[in-house]
Amino acid sequence: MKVKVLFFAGSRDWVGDSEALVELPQGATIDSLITADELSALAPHLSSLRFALNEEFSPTSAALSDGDTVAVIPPVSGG
Amino acid sequence: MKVKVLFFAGSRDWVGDSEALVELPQGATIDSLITADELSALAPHLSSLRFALNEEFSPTSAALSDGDTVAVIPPVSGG
Amino acid sequence: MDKLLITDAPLDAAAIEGLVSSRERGAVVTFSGVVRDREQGAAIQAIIYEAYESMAYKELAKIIEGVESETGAVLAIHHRIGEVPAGEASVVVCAASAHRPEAFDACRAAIDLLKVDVPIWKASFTAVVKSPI
Amino acid sequence: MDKLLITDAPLDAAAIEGLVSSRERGAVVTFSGVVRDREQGAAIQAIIYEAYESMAYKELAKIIEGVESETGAVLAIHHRIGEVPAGEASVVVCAASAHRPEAFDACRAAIDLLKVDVPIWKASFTAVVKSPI
Repeated sequence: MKVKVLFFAGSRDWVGDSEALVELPQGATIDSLITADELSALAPHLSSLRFALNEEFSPTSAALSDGDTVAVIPPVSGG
Repeated sequence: MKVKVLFFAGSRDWVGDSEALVELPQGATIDSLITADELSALAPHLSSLRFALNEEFSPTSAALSDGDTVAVIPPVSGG
Repeated sequence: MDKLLITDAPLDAAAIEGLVSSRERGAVVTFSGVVRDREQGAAIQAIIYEAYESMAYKELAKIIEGVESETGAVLAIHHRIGEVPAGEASVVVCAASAHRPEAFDACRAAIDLLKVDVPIWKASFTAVVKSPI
Repeated sequence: MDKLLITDAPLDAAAIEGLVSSRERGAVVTFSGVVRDREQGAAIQAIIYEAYESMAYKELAKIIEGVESETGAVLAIHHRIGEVPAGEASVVVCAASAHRPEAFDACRAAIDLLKVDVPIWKASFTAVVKSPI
């Protein structure tokens, strides 16, 4: 299955792109997505990152489905 | 000595005037002023009233001097 | 325009905010007290406020001085007196600070103190009157 | 104008207050976050904000719904994105209620939650640059 990944703020700089399409095996979770090559640049920053699955904050244990969108959410600084 | 008394809000209605000039003996306090005839209409309301002496809130034990201004301050309702 | 004002003219919240906000004070909290169209269960058109004006200025100045020194925020307080129609502001309190907790605390403390210690009164109401036709 | 807005246009606090205040809701509390002219010790001219806009709308809607049902106040939140010059507001949160404690609580809760859960970022700063002449 394919999952679309969006990178915002600092995570976009680390990865060098604003999005990626990642091929994952059935049953993959956000935890498995994080280990994909396309996201390897995030490794040093994982403790500060949150993830959104289809526009909702989500635990990294969440199971993914084909066509899902995962967003990488660095600490927000709006306001 | 003479003391000027100002009546605001409800106290003006009870007394029927916005101010009075009250003649008092030397050594008079706000407590003694309250017993003057000109202020007798305030008697039923004393527990809710505060007094200002020369534009500062003041205890009723405060000693008065000739030319002082005492204001009768019903519960405020600004804002 | 002064940070502290008692006036019978309409209040302009944006202008009052301009008195305290700045490029160093990025958190601006404003309280507006708007005259409601009911008081004590009855429909009204306006509230008429009266003040012991000279003393009210002194009490408001004390509030501004005390709250500013406690919180580090900068405050402006404008109170309207005379007839204030329903839907218009009778009071605007504006606090600005570098960070928002101080601005919230200052604004709230100032309006709370104003409601206790400033000699201003709702003197009377003007009622809604149906016109004869 | 909607109670909830993410826009690249300047924010108008008075217009946003108008969305929530009414003759029944006499207490109006407004928080404006104004871009300061220094960030992390350096002089700046503007902050450029970016948003994950579709999700930011959802998170802001949750904040409004949650805080309104908790406090009974009515809320509007407008956030500016793109380049926001120093001295201009990046966010305005406005809460209106019949009584002031609820309006203060709602405004403060909403901006506190916004700062934690809404995917909007200060993406970069534009620095003060001296012109060559």
